[in-house]
Amino acid sequence: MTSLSAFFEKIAQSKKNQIILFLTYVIVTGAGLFLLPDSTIAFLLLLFSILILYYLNLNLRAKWVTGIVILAVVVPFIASFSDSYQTYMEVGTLVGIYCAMALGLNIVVGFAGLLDLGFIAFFAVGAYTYAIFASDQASKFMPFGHYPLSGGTFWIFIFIAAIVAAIFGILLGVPVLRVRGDYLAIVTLGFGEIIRILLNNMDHPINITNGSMGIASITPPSFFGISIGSSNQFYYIAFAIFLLVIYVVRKLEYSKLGRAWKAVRDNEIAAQSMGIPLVKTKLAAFAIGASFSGMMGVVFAAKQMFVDATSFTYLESTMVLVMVILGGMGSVPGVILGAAVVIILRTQVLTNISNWLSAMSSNYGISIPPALSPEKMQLLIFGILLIVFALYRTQGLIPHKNRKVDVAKLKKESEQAALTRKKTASGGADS
Amino acid sequence: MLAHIIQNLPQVLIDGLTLGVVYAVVAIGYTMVYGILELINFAHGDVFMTGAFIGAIVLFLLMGMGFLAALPAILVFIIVIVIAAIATGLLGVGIERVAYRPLRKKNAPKLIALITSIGISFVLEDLVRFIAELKTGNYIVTAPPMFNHKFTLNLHSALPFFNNATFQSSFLLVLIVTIIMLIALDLFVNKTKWGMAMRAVAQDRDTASLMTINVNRVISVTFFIGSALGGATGVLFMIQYGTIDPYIGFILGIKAFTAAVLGGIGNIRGAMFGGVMLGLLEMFAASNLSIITHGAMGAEYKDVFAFIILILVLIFKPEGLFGKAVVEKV
Amino acid sequence: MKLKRVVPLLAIIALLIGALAACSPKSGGSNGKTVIEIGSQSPLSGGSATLGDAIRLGAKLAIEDRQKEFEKKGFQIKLKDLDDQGDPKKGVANAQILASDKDVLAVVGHLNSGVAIPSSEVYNKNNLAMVSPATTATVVTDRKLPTVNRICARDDFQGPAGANFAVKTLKAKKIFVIQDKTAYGSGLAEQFRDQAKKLGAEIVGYEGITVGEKDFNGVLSQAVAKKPDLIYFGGVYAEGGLIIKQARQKGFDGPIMGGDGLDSSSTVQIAGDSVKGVYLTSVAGDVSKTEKGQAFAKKYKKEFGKNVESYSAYGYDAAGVILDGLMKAIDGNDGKKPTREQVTKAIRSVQNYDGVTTKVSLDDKGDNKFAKVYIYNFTEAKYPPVQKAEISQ
Amino acid sequence: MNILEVKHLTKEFGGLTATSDINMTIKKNSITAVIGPNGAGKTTFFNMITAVYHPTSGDILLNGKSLVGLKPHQVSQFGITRTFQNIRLFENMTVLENVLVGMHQNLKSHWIGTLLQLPHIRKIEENARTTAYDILNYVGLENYVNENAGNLAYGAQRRLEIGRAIAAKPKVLLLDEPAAGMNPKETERLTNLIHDMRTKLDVTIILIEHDMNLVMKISDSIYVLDHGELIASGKPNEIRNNKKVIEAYLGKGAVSNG
Repeated sequence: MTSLSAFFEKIAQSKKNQIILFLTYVIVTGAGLFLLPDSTIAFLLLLFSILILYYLNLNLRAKWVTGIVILAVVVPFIASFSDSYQTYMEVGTLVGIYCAMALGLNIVVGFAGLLDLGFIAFFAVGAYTYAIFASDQASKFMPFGHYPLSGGTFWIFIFIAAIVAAIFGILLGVPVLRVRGDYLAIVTLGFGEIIRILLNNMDHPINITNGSMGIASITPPSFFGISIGSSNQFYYIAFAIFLLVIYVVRKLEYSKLGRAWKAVRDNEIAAQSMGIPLVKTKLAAFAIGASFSGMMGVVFAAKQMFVDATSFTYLESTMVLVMVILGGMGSVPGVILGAAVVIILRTQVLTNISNWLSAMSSNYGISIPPALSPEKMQLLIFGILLIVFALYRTQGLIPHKNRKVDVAKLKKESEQAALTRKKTASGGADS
Repeated sequence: MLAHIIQNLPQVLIDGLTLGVVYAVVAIGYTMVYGILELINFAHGDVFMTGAFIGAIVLFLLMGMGFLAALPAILVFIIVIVIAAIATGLLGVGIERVAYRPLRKKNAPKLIALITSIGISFVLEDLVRFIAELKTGNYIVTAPPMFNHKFTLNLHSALPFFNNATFQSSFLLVLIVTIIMLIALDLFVNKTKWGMAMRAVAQDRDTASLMTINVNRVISVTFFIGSALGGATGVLFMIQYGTIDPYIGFILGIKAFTAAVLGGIGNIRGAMFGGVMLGLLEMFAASNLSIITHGAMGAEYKDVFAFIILILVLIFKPEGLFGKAVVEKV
Repeated sequence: MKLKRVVPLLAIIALLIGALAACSPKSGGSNGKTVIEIGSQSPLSGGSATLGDAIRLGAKLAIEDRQKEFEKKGFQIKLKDLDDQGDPKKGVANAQILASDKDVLAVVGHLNSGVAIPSSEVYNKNNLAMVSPATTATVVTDRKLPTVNRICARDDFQGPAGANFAVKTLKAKKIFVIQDKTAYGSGLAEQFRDQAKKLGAEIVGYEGITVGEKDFNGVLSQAVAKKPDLIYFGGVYAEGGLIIKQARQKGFDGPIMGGDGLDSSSTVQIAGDSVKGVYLTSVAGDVSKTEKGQAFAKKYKKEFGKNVESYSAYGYDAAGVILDGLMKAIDGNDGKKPTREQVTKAIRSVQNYDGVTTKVSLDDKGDNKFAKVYIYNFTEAKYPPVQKAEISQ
Repeated sequence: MNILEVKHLTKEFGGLTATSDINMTIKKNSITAVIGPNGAGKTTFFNMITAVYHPTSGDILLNGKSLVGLKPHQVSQFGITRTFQNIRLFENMTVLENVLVGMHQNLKSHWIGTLLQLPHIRKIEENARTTAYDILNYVGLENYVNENAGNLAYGAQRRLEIGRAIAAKPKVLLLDEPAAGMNPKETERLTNLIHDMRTKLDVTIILIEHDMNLVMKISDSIYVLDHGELIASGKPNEIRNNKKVIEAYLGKGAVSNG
């Protein structure tokens, strides 16, 4: 085995070999999916190429371009030959939605170190924001305007929902952040439940959310007059927002604000003593994290065409948390991987195994009690994952790595700066 | 409006007390663990649930063997509650060994321990569901009726502004057993060597370990007692309400935690008080909210009020109604 | 960088698996028959699993019963049963799976209206016909989707029918309504309340409870204190059974009434003796009344080792309607495998299907013209309860 | 010219007096030491200046402006930063990032600008990194730029804390036992660094220290606390011979024999 891995190491050493290997992989798995359009395994293997890409020794920009091309062109194109096209795209959409949410929670938990167990509330707020105005629900309490609004407003609502969710994040944050440490977890859990109960009950005295009946017949979005209804179209919307979210997260992570978050996480008192306003910094984490969820809430509502409070339970909040823990707290690629793994496990792998088992029992008369179906054991599986990762791999699948700066370059710049200072030579003492 | 509320008060007090003592004993489990480890043991609500199920299993076994008819009900009850308490106590110790102790050794952040406890709570819920479903095809389990003799408190004839109140003999059982448990625990913590060690560890773990106290042993004992009390309460719950499912632990656990916070976390007497108070408040809200708000808000908002109480207490008096303020050392 | 070393290795392994997967043959129908699949979606886990499983098994039995007819024409019918967990998200994801499987030509489902509504949007996009045995919410068929059908009665039939019975037959003047704040319970309770009001009864209270709780004493103290003639509960057996029990403990001896969510053996199990005097409206008829029904119950028991639930027969009949439609579509397509569009049309045109529990003729919205509401009464702690009345539209 | 004035500063914890009626005037660009036996209230004193604790009574004036009632981050923005007795670094961040956090309040890069990739914001960040590198160079950590702060050796961690504190460009720098746990060589280096900072960075330094050698060598003036009270103040020579001080210390056996 060691010799084998040494062999691969040798192959993998040169950049050219890596590229060739990677392209072969994409082509083979792509062909696999093309020839075997209904095989979930082939689909997953093709997706796996993204992870390989992440570890390749290429420059960053090339990786990004390749990744986007694979996800936006190669995968949908090959999958479109399959009968399961819409299923694949549905999974892709869900992965996109949850990745964005997990990245949002990652800001709160991973960067700022605040455990939020009611995160799904912001998703709910986003979903309801669109649902209310894109169905005739709004006409039940709004004194003016004509509802439902047209599908074209969807695009505006993505941003409105981001803002509304951010406002909710701040509103919840102001009282919540006065609470310390572990209490925060329980208080956010409480807030999550309060929001859910309110959504489920606000049908009287004023009918705002239509209570437990939920809001049905939500107008599908339209894009220059084309009505968007199928999963392959939503896939691109989710993908675009996901890219936006990654961009924001990557930029913020190493910005002044991102450093402030991590400083607060590592040591609140020291962070304050360095001039970091605690409340403002934490609120920013809450608000920005929430806004990602809000945006995806709109996509979710538009995709489902129906929302009710049952989609926003405590369990959903913890699922998002599982994604973050599994992937690696604070690690952006890790969290994305975590979200993808959890969603694919939930919607594809477990379902497939369950179907396979039930097919076995009906085809071959082997009786497998339905209690055994892995689909039902989600809690168990994710519970074990949480425990195992917390105990043995706290840093997650892809641990967070601090970005390293180029010291040689810094040194040169510093010398140059010193030189120019000397030249101007007025003798300002401080650096 | 007020007349309505007063009429109902005796009944509300009885029902609230039943629920309140259940909260109180479960809250003690939270408070003991938090006092010693500063960890919110999310799994505790599910330990309570497991206790209820173990009790049900023992009860069914006894029934299968024909003991239920042969022995007096109170004896059967004692057998069931003792077995369930011991089993859940051991479960609690096991959970601590497997999931929390390794983290303590690694000096992992509290966040991680909290997440582990969420994981354990998931595992317990699903395992119990799985076993129940495999055995009965349905995870909602109904226990054979016990202690269901009905009493009527004839208040109306003596005090005409009250309605009569009714309760079952199981109410008395719940009340008596929980009071016994609470007094026993109070004595244990305040009068015995182990209790003293527990308080010492809660005060300052490092110093306690220097004083030749085996901290790990003390933590195990704490988990055993907290979990055993939780499990025993599960049995009481099963007898009082008759029906249990694997998800009763979650929401009850959160409420019990609220009770613990209300009384000042780490404070055992505070937890008892907080539990009873929360039970009464909740029952009062459920039966009177719609009267008070003229139908704008109904009983469905009672949980919202429980959570709002929790949040308000944590914000304005985080040390609870009976706790002392703590200053972080810098 | 240990991981970096492992990744290429992993990649190769993955490649091999991929290659293997590519070689494995696709499973086809046995003995050369063309496979047609019928999907089924109902909650097999969660609070209403008893009802969901009954639907699944009923459908399964229907397919087994009529397998021979189809085999003669060269087809093999298979059931693809999925668990929607009572969760709309899961329902939609499953619907997508069913829609993408070209062999699936129709779906039996769902139990919950909240799941049926978003899922049926997916079915409709894919021309996949759905026949629901149990979703009673009005909005399900009011959207007039060509693929959406149901064989059971609507809430605006069941709720008012219950109210008529409560006010006219049971002479209830003061009624206390409790509902479980789910789409099903609220919908039904609202319809009941409105009709009862119309008939002149006084609604002395309208309260919600939380699903999953066990202690409803707070709401019930309020209810009992108001001394109603009847308590109505819109919801499912898990809470309904306890409400019945706790109301009786509080000394309420009057009638308690509920909807089809209480129509389950579990109600009796949970409530025990207290169940006496409980009335319920159900969209499902008592199978033990007819010979056909008794035979069905016997067979069901033999096949699955369980007693029939009300929805077992409805699952059976929903699948039966689909199979009728399917047969027509096959005949209309010269004995070849029909398209989904053909099946959808054929199912909608089903008239006078004579099932074990109900006759079915679908109208232009997809509702069953023969849907009936039955009123039952528990006279002793035994399931099934006694049928009191049968109400047609 | 006095930069910092402390007037009648008192702190009680639930009936227990931690410091009582402390008065101090600190000259600009001076080095002041606060000494005293353990539990004398030195760290409490620092905590009040940096607003971690709020004084029960009394006032703290920086250039004549009161700091009482401010939040810790506001005090930092007013120009007072500190190090901690039990090191409080951002352990999961790199050494460079730690210093960048120290520069937080002086960086004018709003996050919206960061997202929009505005060129001047990028310039600010680039300059900040160069400056941070200079600071690391200055405190002798230029070889650990990308290291996680938690992985540094003890002495290096202390120096990083100082580097982080001076990155905020403070007017007053509070050092809480900077030499604790250092070997003589490291202490020597630290002494030079403190001297150098005063002249180069134009900063006023107040330090708590047990190492009397260090204290006597670098302080311009010394304040002695015992049981929360100020028992003596003056030039090193005066303190060395102060009876009260010797009494307070003799109990502990620590003798000052400069």
